[in-house]
Amino acid sequence: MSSISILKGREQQIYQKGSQDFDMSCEKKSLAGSISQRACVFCGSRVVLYPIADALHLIHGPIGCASYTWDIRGALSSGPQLHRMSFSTDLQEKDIIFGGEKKLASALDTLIDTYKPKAAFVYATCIVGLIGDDIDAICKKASQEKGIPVLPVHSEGFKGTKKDGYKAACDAMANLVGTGSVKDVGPLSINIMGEFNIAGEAWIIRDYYERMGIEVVSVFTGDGRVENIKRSHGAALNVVQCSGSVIHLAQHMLERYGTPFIRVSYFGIEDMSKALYDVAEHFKDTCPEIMQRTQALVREEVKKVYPILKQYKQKLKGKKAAIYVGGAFKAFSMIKQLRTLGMDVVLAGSQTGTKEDYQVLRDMCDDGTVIVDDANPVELSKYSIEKGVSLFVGGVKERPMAFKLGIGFCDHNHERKLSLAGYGGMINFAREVYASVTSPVWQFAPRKTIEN
Amino acid sequence: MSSISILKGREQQIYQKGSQDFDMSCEKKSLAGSISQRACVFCGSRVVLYPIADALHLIHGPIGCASYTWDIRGALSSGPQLHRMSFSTDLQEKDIIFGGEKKLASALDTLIDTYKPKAAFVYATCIVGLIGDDIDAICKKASQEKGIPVLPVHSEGFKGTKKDGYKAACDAMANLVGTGSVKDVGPLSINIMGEFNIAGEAWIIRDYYERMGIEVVSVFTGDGRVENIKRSHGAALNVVQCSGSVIHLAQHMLERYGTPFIRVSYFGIEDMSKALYDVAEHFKDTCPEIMQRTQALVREEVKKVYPILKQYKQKLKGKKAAIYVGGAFKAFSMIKQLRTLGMDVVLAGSQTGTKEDYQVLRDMCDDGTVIVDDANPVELSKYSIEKGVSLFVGGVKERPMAFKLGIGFCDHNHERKLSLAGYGGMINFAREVYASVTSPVWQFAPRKTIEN
Amino acid sequence: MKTQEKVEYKATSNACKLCSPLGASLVFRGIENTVPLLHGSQGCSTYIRRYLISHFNEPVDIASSNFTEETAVFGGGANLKLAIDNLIQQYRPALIGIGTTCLSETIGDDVESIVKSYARNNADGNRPAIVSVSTPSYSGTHVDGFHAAVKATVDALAEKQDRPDAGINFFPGMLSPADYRHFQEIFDDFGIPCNMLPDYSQTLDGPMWTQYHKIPQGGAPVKRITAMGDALASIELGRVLSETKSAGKLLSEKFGIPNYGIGMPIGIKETDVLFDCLAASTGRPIPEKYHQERARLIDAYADGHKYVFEARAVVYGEEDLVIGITSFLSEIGVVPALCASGGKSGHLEAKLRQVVADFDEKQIQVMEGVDFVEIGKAARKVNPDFLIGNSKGYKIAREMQKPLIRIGFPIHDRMGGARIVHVGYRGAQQLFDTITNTIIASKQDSSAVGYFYM
Amino acid sequence: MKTQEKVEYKATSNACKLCSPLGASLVFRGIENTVPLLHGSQGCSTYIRRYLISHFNEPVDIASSNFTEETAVFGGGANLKLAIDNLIQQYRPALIGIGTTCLSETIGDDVESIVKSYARNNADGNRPAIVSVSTPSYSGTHVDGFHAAVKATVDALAEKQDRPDAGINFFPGMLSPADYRHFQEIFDDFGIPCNMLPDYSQTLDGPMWTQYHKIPQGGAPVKRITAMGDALASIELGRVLSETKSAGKLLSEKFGIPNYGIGMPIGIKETDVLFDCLAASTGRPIPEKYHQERARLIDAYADGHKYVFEARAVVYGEEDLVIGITSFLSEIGVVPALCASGGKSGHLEAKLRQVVADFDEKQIQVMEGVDFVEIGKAARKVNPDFLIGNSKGYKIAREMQKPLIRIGFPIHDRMGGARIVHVGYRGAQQLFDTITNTIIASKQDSSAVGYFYM
Repeated sequence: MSSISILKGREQQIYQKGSQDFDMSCEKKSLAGSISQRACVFCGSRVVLYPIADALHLIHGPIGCASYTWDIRGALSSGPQLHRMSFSTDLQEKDIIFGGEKKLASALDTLIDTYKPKAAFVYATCIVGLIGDDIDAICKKASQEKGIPVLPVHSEGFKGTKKDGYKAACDAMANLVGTGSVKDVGPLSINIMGEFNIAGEAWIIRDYYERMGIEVVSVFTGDGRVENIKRSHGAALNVVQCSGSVIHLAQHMLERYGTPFIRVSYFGIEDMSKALYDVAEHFKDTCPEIMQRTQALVREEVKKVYPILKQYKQKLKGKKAAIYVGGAFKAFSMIKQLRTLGMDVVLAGSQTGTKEDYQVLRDMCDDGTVIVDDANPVELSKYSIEKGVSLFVGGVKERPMAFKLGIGFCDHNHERKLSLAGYGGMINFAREVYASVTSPVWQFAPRKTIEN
Repeated sequence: MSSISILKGREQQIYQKGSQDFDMSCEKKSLAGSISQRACVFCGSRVVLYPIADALHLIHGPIGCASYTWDIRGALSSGPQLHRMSFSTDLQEKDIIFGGEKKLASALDTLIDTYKPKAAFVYATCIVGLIGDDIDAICKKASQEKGIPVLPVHSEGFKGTKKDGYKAACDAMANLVGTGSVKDVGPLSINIMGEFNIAGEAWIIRDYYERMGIEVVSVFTGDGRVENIKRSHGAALNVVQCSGSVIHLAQHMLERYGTPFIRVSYFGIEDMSKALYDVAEHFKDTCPEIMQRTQALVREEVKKVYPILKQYKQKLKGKKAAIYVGGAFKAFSMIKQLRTLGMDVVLAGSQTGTKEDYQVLRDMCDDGTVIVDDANPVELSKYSIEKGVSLFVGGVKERPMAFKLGIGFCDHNHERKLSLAGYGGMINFAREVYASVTSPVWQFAPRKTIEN
Repeated sequence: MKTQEKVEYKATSNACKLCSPLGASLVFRGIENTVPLLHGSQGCSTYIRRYLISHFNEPVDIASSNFTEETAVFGGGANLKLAIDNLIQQYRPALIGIGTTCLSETIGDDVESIVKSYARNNADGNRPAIVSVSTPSYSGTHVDGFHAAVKATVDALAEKQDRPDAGINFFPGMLSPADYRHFQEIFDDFGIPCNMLPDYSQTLDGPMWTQYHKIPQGGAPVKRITAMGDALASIELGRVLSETKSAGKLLSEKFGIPNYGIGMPIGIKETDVLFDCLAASTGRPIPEKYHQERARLIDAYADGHKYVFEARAVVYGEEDLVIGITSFLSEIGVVPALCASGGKSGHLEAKLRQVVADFDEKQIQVMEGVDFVEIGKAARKVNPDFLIGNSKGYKIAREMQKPLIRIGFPIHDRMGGARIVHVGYRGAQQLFDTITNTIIASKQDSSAVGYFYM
Repeated sequence: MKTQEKVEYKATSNACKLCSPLGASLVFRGIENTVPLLHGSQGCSTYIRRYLISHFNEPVDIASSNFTEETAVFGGGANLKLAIDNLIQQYRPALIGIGTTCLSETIGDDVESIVKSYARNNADGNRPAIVSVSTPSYSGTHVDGFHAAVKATVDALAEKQDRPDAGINFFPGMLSPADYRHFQEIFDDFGIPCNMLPDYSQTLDGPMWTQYHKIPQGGAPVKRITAMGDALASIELGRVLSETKSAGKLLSEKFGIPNYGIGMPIGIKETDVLFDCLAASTGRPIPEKYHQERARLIDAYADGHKYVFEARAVVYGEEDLVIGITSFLSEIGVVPALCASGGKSGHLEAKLRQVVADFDEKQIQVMEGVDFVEIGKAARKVNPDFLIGNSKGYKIAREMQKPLIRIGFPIHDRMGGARIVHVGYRGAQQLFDTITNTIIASKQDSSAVGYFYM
């Protein structure tokens, strides 16, 4: 593997536990000319707001940004499907010269009349700022004319990283929060935040909390509805998953409405159970019996899944895995999940981890584990081969790399159609890992042939 | 085409109108070594009895005869689908030596218990006679034990031609006729004979007669039911299509029960209308208003189809056609049908025509038309090319020959899934002819390329 | 007593097999300038013609000696001779391939002597060769008729003539015209002459004509069959076949030609065996093109492996085809839950064990000598995701509302049965894509969500 | 007044097009040892990578110059140069293919001068060639980006060197890797060198690896592109393309090389044009193999013609693909009731008239520059039997409960999009079988009777 060199300027974003001092460089912009697996500001906003199913999502810019994001995510809605449409102002050369404002106003007008959404989000893409379109004014005017919230999302692709896109999305939502009536909201109430209802995961989580006797006011933004977001400030607690994406909104709500928040993860038995217990803990004074209910729930669910997981563990024990995900927080859960299956994580990384995230990661990992920030296919493949992994957990962009090298793969990104959260999701995860790691097709991989 | 010679011994089975004295040689067994399009005695019995949907059809012999006839015909049933199963005693070497009687008895026993048919037909195949199985005795015994008619069909393949198979089927049915109660049968009643309900044709014909106020007691054998056959001797008239196949039964019923019969065809507007008028004529004394009802019906139906046929005629006018069918009687109708579409029949023949049939054919045809009996692909292709036909009407065995030569084709045999009888059937026929004759694919036919 | 009889003599209901004269006719259709002739009643050849036509969509002329009642009483010799005379007059064939039927076998016609006596009385340099094979419908299935005809032809024609460059004898078994073309291409790429028997790649999948051809162009040339006695080696496809007295073994015994009895090359593993065998017997390297096809196929396996993993399949058809398909399914991770055949060699399970890893762990059910009613009952119990086999399984697939992937023979409810490539890396690629996409389509169409992004 | 505005400025809903940098990236991916680099923000390359990966199931590395806010203010020169440096360090490419984006175009970066200045300051024999092309997302579609990149590459690299045997320049347009492989095979069989650009037959449909390849093997060699200035002729596929200032025309103007602008060879008629063109430009006969493929295809057309006759189709996708498919559908008797594209050349209807007999009589509806909401509305009105196009039409097909035959790009809901052969007699054979069998399957499955004998 000597032929693979690490780019100058990226050495500090790669760390092998035990071998070096730990001072991870991260939260940097991707290096020009490296093949980052990251996306852009627009992408960040789009993923957060995407699952709001009764809102219109209009992308103001040339066609690409809309085309590439048309119904590619597994975020389900129990009702309206408007979020699965792809709307674009499809700016042309003359719009770049003369401005796209008229086009945007007219598009909004027609689309709102046609689809009758409960709100509209207008995404600014790269060139919108440059050509000087005043989308705030246009949105305001449309809002007044149509009588629904029309919210600008300042997601010009180049103005930061994906994280800035998260923030822009939170800013837009913050304009909705607090505008609805909270008179029916009880004291044992939460918002589920950072949960996008991929393959119906929010429904599963919501069901757990409801069985504990808790009212879920709003899910941000899985199976999202404008009305629920408007009244979400009535909830007593914000339960935040996917720390990066919605933390701004949670902080905003803490400051503005005094709503406290806790951070959780729903992946794996350990973290899922903790997510329930932490909420129970929060409400145990208001509702003394909640802890018992939670214990009963956890016991019941674990009892169902444990024997099945044991079977998979027998097949997977001792195999090595690599993890590369968007947010680092998810990586923590995944390491535990893979350990539940008897597997060792030998490579872990994220696109957007913070220094603290990487510290936690380091503490969790065994000696020898490689930790990477904002990696590229060359680096990921290099360490996967060196470490001899049988499984790579990542997103669509990592998939072909894994397959090329004869490595099993599990899609843990938002394009997946498989529910991985909650207790049942752990079974799905185990089954998915098992299906890929033990498939007989790998016997034909040239790397295997050479090894044998 | 000089390379194609006519087999010695077949010269008398080919006649070109106008060029020779007419003395068609026919009703001969096929010449050894010629590739006849004919089948065997078993085939004749099988096609006639096949559509009786609530009977068990057990083929006594090696597997082939059953395999090749498994659900290949378009005869529909409105209820039971038992006729679409393929049952065989599947005789093995040891059965040839020791006899197949036990196996037959046992198979009958099990099958009748399993499928609870209203009757069973046991078809003797080639070797059954040779190995000495007494199927009459076995059937009789099974009939007594099971309390349903179990009827032997003496259809040993080599013992004659397909026509002998028709007779064997009629003999078997004759044992059913007369065994049911006729007390509910009225005076304005008919049996439809020689109609196999291909693609639901019997339902269409039955509907016409019923609209005329006539009761249809039984259809032989389309959508056939044992119970209806049993009481069919109660009908006042037998209306016989497909002359060859059921004429023996019609004659038997005339002799035994005094039921008169008339011969009809349901193909094409002319013959279809005649089939209705002839029946009306028969009953006009019993029911004076029937003629008027029939006229109204015919007028209504013709009015519906005429404008559509006119459109097809515009596209097909002047094109030449060849016809080769099983029974000659069908050919008469088809010539008229094709004329309705503006087409000229330049080659006509049948597998089983009689001297009288060919006389009629000769009288119908234009000068120059070639008439053939029991022809083979070599002859059929020779004259198709010489005469420059755009359409060949025949059965599955003729289809590849037509297509190889770039000639359109219409399947008028019993494997078709398209209703061609009655007024609506005439539209289907026109559409089918149009689809094949005018398809743009023929532009690529090498014969076309050479001609151009 | 009675119960026992029932078990012993049950009827065959919706057979998963055809009769042996069909197999023999197919082989003779695959020899150049040859007419198949069935010695029996007219129906046999007409039924078989129609059955073959509906699969191949090509003219299939099969002559009949056209028995009558008198023939059955007095013997078929005269009819058979007349048939041969007429065929020669009308077709001028290089070879007439005669198959018997249950009828001629039962009356005890000695076709071989009849043919000999005919030859004696018609000594003439221009007379065609005549090959006869015993194919009574009551013995075995169409596959047995097929192999018997191959062996009889080789026995009658192959000679040791010390020709150089006689190439390799290749007995592909009953596969599609497209398979045969692919084999020819492989041999061409190896640069080694291939004596393939039969070869109906052109005769049953040919072009349109400007005039009717009494015998279609193409087929294994008689002189290449004659030259088989000089070949480097014989390769014979079919793991069950290799248990029989086959053409390859016959040549081995008669002329000492080494015989490789291998499986049908379906999927990577069994195709590797063929290529290794070709490399070994010719001493030549495997052409680069096939390395590339194989490599792309493996890449495709990786891309699609999760869609098919532990999908459950019902496989049915001729035994050797079932073995080949099962080997392929196992290597891609599909569980061949039920493997069934109307054939009854007694070797099916043992041979399946050779090609399936963890045979017992997978709880594979194997059924020999069964019909479609029995297959249907068993299929329901194994809860398959799809069925794979010929068109005749459509009824059970439809009842179970499971997709049927059509392969083999006959394909009577789709176009292009003759164009299916089952063998080689190319065939595996097509099968893999078809299976994967069938599973994806089922999932997509039955999903309430309806993604276009799987 | 307001109504008029609505008509003028409508939103695009579910676009039937992609942006031009995607097309350029695809072209650069089809040049040997080349890295595509998009000059813009990170999202462009990441979105495009993911979109391409989901179709090809192959790694698709596309670099980004990774704009920041400062870049937008001060210009992208420094970033671009840094990106080039980094790419050279990590990839050691023979060529870097730069495409612009809406961002870099809007701020007015002059990529050509930046590249020139970079080259001046980094004069070194081992430096890669750099080609840049203007591909703002707001101008045209992915097809325009594709053709622009081909032309820019040829413009930058092709030279007149008086090489003998320089072969034929071949610009296939946007087709599948399998199509490209088939073209290569045709040229090989003609025995004439083929300078195909792009050629992602291996780079986007390759084997598995023993270690990660930063740049996949394969692609059009740079020296073959350089040699284009000496070729016998250029052949350029696409009837709409032939209306533009294309690479073929450029070579004709620069070096006097005759250019054949023909249609995409889909179906017999358009494939015949390609073969005639190859025969004419090389002076060599059409290889026998293709005569045979063509003949078997015609035979198949005959066998299946009635199933497809006057079936009604909705065709959508890139304009030149739509024209090719429509030509094919017309020659088999299918009525292309609606032909739609997100592209907007202004030539679609005129070009369709060239390939469809009885265009007016068939009442064909042609739509340019439309999105899937508009296509869906129009499709319902023409009452089609099937749709044919990329995966993105699945939603409307599903709503209409009509089968979708997947071709072109992207195929995101089936495996093997890269393996579809659209072109040549072989491609037509596969399309014909697929269409015929789709129609038969619909009929069979919706029938109450359920025959297995169609």
